[in-house]
Amino acid sequence: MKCKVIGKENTENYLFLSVETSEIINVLPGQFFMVKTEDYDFPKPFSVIFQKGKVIEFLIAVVGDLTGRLKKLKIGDFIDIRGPYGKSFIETIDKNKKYILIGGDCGSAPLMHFKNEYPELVENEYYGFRTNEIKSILDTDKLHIDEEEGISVIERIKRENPSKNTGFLVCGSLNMIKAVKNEFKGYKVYASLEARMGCGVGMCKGCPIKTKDGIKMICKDGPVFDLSEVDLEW
Amino acid sequence: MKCKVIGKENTENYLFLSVETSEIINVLPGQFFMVKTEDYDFPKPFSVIFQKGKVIEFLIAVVGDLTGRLKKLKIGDFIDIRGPYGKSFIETIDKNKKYILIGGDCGSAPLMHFKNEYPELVENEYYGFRTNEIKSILDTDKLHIDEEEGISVIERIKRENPSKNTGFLVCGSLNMIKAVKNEFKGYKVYASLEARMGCGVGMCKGCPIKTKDGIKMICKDGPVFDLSEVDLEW
Amino acid sequence: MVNICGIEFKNPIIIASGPGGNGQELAKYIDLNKLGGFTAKTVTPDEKEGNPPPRIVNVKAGILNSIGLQNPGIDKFIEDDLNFLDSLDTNVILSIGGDKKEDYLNLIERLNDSKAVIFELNLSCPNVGKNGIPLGIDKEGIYSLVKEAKKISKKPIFIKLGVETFLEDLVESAVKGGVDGVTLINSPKGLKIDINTGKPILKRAVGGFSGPAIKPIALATVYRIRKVFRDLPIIGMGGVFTFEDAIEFIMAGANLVGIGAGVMSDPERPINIIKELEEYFKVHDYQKIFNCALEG
Amino acid sequence: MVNICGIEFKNPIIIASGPGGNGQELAKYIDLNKLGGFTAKTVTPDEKEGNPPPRIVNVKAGILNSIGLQNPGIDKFIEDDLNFLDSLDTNVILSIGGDKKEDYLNLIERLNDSKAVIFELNLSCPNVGKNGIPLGIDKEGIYSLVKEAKKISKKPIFIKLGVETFLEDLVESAVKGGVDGVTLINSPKGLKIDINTGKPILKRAVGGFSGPAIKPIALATVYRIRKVFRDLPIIGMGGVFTFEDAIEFIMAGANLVGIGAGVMSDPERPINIIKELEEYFKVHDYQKIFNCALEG
Ligand SMILES: Cc1cc2nc3c(=O)[nH]c(=O)nc-3n(C[C@H](O)[C@H](O)[C@H](O)COP(=O)(O)OP(=O)(O)OC[C@H]3O[C@@H](n4cnc5c(N)ncnc54)[C@H](O)[C@@H]3O)c2cc1C
Ligand SMILES: Cc1cc2nc3c(=O)[nH]c(=O)nc-3n(C[C@H](O)[C@H](O)[C@H](O)COP(=O)(O)OP(=O)(O)OC[C@H]3O[C@@H](n4cnc5c(N)ncnc54)[C@H](O)[C@@H]3O)c2cc1C
Ligand SMILES: Cc1cc2nc3c(=O)[nH]c(=O)nc-3n(C[C@H](O)[C@H](O)[C@H](O)COP(=O)(O)O)c2cc1C
Ligand SMILES: Cc1cc2nc3c(=O)[nH]c(=O)nc-3n(C[C@H](O)[C@H](O)[C@H](O)COP(=O)(O)O)c2cc1C
Ligand code: FES
Ligand code: FES
Repeated sequence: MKCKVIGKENTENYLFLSVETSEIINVLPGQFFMVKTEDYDFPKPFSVIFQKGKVIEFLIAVVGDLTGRLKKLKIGDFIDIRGPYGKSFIETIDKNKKYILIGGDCGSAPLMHFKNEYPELVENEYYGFRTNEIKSILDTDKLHIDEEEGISVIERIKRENPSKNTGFLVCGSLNMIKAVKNEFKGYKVYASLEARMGCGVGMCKGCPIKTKDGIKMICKDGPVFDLSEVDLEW
Repeated sequence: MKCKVIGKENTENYLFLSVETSEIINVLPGQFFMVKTEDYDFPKPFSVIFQKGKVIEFLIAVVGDLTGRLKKLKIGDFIDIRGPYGKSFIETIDKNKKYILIGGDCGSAPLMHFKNEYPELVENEYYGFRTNEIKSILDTDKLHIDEEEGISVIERIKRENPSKNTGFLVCGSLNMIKAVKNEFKGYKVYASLEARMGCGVGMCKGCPIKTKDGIKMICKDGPVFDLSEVDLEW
Repeated sequence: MVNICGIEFKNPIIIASGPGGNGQELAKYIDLNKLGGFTAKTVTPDEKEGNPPPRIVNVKAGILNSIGLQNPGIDKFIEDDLNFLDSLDTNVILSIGGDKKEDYLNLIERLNDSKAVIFELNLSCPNVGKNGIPLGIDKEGIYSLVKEAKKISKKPIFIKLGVETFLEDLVESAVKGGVDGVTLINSPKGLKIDINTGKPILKRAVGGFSGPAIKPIALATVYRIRKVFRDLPIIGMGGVFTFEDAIEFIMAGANLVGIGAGVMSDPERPINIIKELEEYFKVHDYQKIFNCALEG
Repeated sequence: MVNICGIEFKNPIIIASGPGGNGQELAKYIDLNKLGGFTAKTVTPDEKEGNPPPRIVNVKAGILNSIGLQNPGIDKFIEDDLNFLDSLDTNVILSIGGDKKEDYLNLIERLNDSKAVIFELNLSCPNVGKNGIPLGIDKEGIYSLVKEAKKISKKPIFIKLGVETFLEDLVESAVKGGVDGVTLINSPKGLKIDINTGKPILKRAVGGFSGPAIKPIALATVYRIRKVFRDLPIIGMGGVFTFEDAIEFIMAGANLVGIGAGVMSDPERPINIIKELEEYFKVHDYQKIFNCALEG
């Protein structure tokens, strides 16, 4: 679906992008879109940070080719998106718990979206970024800036010693997800996993994760998984 | 060389593009630049319609992939150009004659440039376009619009029966150039020839033309040739 | 509109084996019955879990994949997928793979009574034939496989090949064995290295290269085989992203055109291409453009 | 910085044979002496006027060429180009081509006393060897050509090959014959059809495909040969447009990196890449990244 860029704020390494779709597309926190610029051949997955009516917003780390092109967009340009795809947090998690949200870099996006939709399920939030560059486009007091705090998000949460009854919702790099899994043994942890994707809809078998029930596709069976069910070392 | 788009007018099929270079580049009428958008891999040749100081202007027929991208440029965008390349009209022609200029479609560009620089060498000008679409971006009373005139430029000039002493400078499709050659036997005809180019500077051997002196490169030995010396049928 | 091996195709567009899975996911986004045909993902005798991630790498104008033929194996395929495929109102092609000749023959017997219209033998599996070389590049192996497959198969047999030095000879062997057609091309091998780590991004280093980047190679290959085998049915594929691409393949000699990476990058692409082809064929004749690049 | 066959290269970047001509045009735009090396365009015994136009077609992320080996022939090459090449303060590689073994041997004798440092035998000319198959894919032909070339040549001998099914065998033959190194890859074949006319755009239909689109294939080929021949000097090329591309080739096992389409699209590109590599090699060690994608 072609949609119009209606808002754009960026720093050198981050981009906050607002687009307007032609019809209303409801997005559950944790779902993602396959996104590309118009002259690009293959789309790539991006979670949503905010959606209301026809407006969808993304928080994007500018790391390479496609994200570099997205950064160059101007208001009024068009991009192609399709989705939303994947199983959201709410479809996967135990709704009787409250959760600490841990975002790593732009992995924070779907968690902020979650907080926005389900504040009652949120115990606390930590959005970790290495530097304070993000502050000029992201306005929340829940940011954890590594270089300011001097300790990692995980270290910080450990010190706060959360009750065994709270769970974690995590989204970020694989290393961060592994660290949460190791540091918070005995806690319920749900993570939104990353993968290089082809189709985004479960047919190309491009984004596997080994689970207790065999190989699953992150795009279709996830991206949100109960960490106790997946093998992150495969 | 990176240069900035400072002016742009277009219709559906034509584009008048003004760019500003970082240094002054003097261009002789008939010379061309290798032009591409920033994210494109291979440049393509375009003659200059006007150059003054740091401003270079192009008249471009939107026919395919690169020209389609050029059409989408916005003021302030950057493009890559290199040149000028090739032998100009003035370096090739007999300067003791006066010339009738015949442009076919955007082949008119270098001839308008010629007229601008060497009005004293010009006997008459005819810039042929199929439809009057061009009128909204090109302002000259020398346009010959086929659908308005009901006859081709060549037919028209034949009726005006030019003196055998005048020569012709032609730039347009191969078919038009061949027609001029056939219809005006005995006249001196210089043509700027088209070719699909690789390097634009004579090294890749990508743009050959068979001449009396063997195979020459249109980009380096041309694009302007004395038609009596080339074999257009090879 | 297109008739090969006595089978009518509504239009020349089919889904290539692999990127479209076994159709159930794709059916959520498009009406499969509008397709000329649908090729299921290669099925092997036993379940294969496939390669560990990453399986996909983006490169300029293309993608490398290292799926490792993940598939449920023939038993689960029959249980979970075949009914769905048989229920489709389009021509289904079943792609089969294995480690040795007997695997292919067994799979044909297991699937012989399905409603699918063609068996496509995917010879580019990393399988090794009798002569110690992979089946897909072994003249004798191909001849004997095709010959025996033809004996037992109730459906036409196609073989799918990649770009090879002696491709004409391989096709010639298959033709001698009685093959009904060839599918060209399976993806060439490609590599991408992460210069930050110095390691190939794919665990197996090299993966199959598909998408627009390979189109000129795929077209040259179809053209090359068509020049030698004027009447052999060819399913052409490799980088088809637009209806113009499809027309190029037909002009180069492909009877049918497969879409692989194209459906992966955009599930709706095949339907859009079919719509544009419909317009195109209102003014152009399929029979006239088919093979036309070879004339004169 | 790089030393192969006892020859020092200032940096790993050389111009590939063809797109940079014989250097005199390119020298107007860049200082050739800054290059690691310069490969002249393939020269043949007799002058070749090359193919009629068009010779160049743009395709997605690449270009097809059908130059037809236009070159002045050895006599005029010696007269017009060799002095210029000999005067360069960079390593010149002479690419030679022909219809049969004797052509190559004659050319070696004619050029043996030039200051060039390597002979590159371009085996992808449309030449036919003794066994009736093109020399570039003929194991025995390659062995005997290399062996005899080595006997008379005063310079190291490289052979340039394309992507072939049994490429390891071809290289093995060359190694047995005593080859000093291989250049990989010559352009794969590609086709583009003008759908308005239904005809291939190139008169010969199929042309050599180069540019960024082929980079994954070229890298996979270098890597594949490097895996088998750990110590053989390799000049890698195919779609190098950026310094990152060059690093990928070195990591995949190329000692030197050739730029073809890249210099054609932008004559200044090689110098820009060299500058960026200089920065890169201030913090990285060439020896450490060379071949590093093969470890582990
Ligand atoms: C479900 C899902 C949701 C996502 N949501 C967001 C989001 O909201 N915001 C956001 O910024 N990003 C998100 N991502 C990540 C995003 O898809 C990638 O950053 C993007 O594809 C990079 O594209 P590129 O062309 O700019 O990078 P490339 O040029 O392809 O690569 C740049 C660098 O990143 C590496 N890289 C690229 N993709 C991956 C990957 N998947 N895993 C590990 N390394 C990789 C490459 O090796 C290279 O070093 C999400 C990913 C998934 C799977
Ligand atoms: C010296 C010189 C000067 C030129 N000056 C101008 C100019 O001032 N203004 C201008 O509009 N154009 C000029 N051209 C032509 C211009 O280079 C081409 O129109 C342009 O390359 C098309 O690029 P594209 O990517 O948009 O088209 P493509 O997508 O490559 O092709 C579009 C269509 O045009 C055909 N085509 C493309 N290039 C050629 C060619 N060289 N000959 C015949 N058919 C071709 C293709 O087959 C296709 O059908 C000049 C060419 C030369 C050699
Ligand atoms: C993700 C993916 C999976 C594939 N799986 C198979 C397969 O199982 N069997 C097969 O014969 N080809 C497989 N292929 C190859 C395609 O069918 C096709 O031959 C190739 O990708 C070229 O076409 P394309 O550029 O349209 O993708 C696969 C390709 C991709 C991209
Ligand atoms: C215009 C052109 C001319 C070429 N001429 C030759 C040649 O004469 N001899 C040769 O060995 N290779 C020739 N090549 C092949 C290149 O040297 C190189 O192997 C190939 O193009 C892949 O590298 P690239 O993608 O950097 O161009 C030519 C390539 C091009 C584009
Ligand atoms: S990306 Fe295709 S299956 Fe997940
Ligand atoms: S375009 Fe390279 S020689 Fe003319």
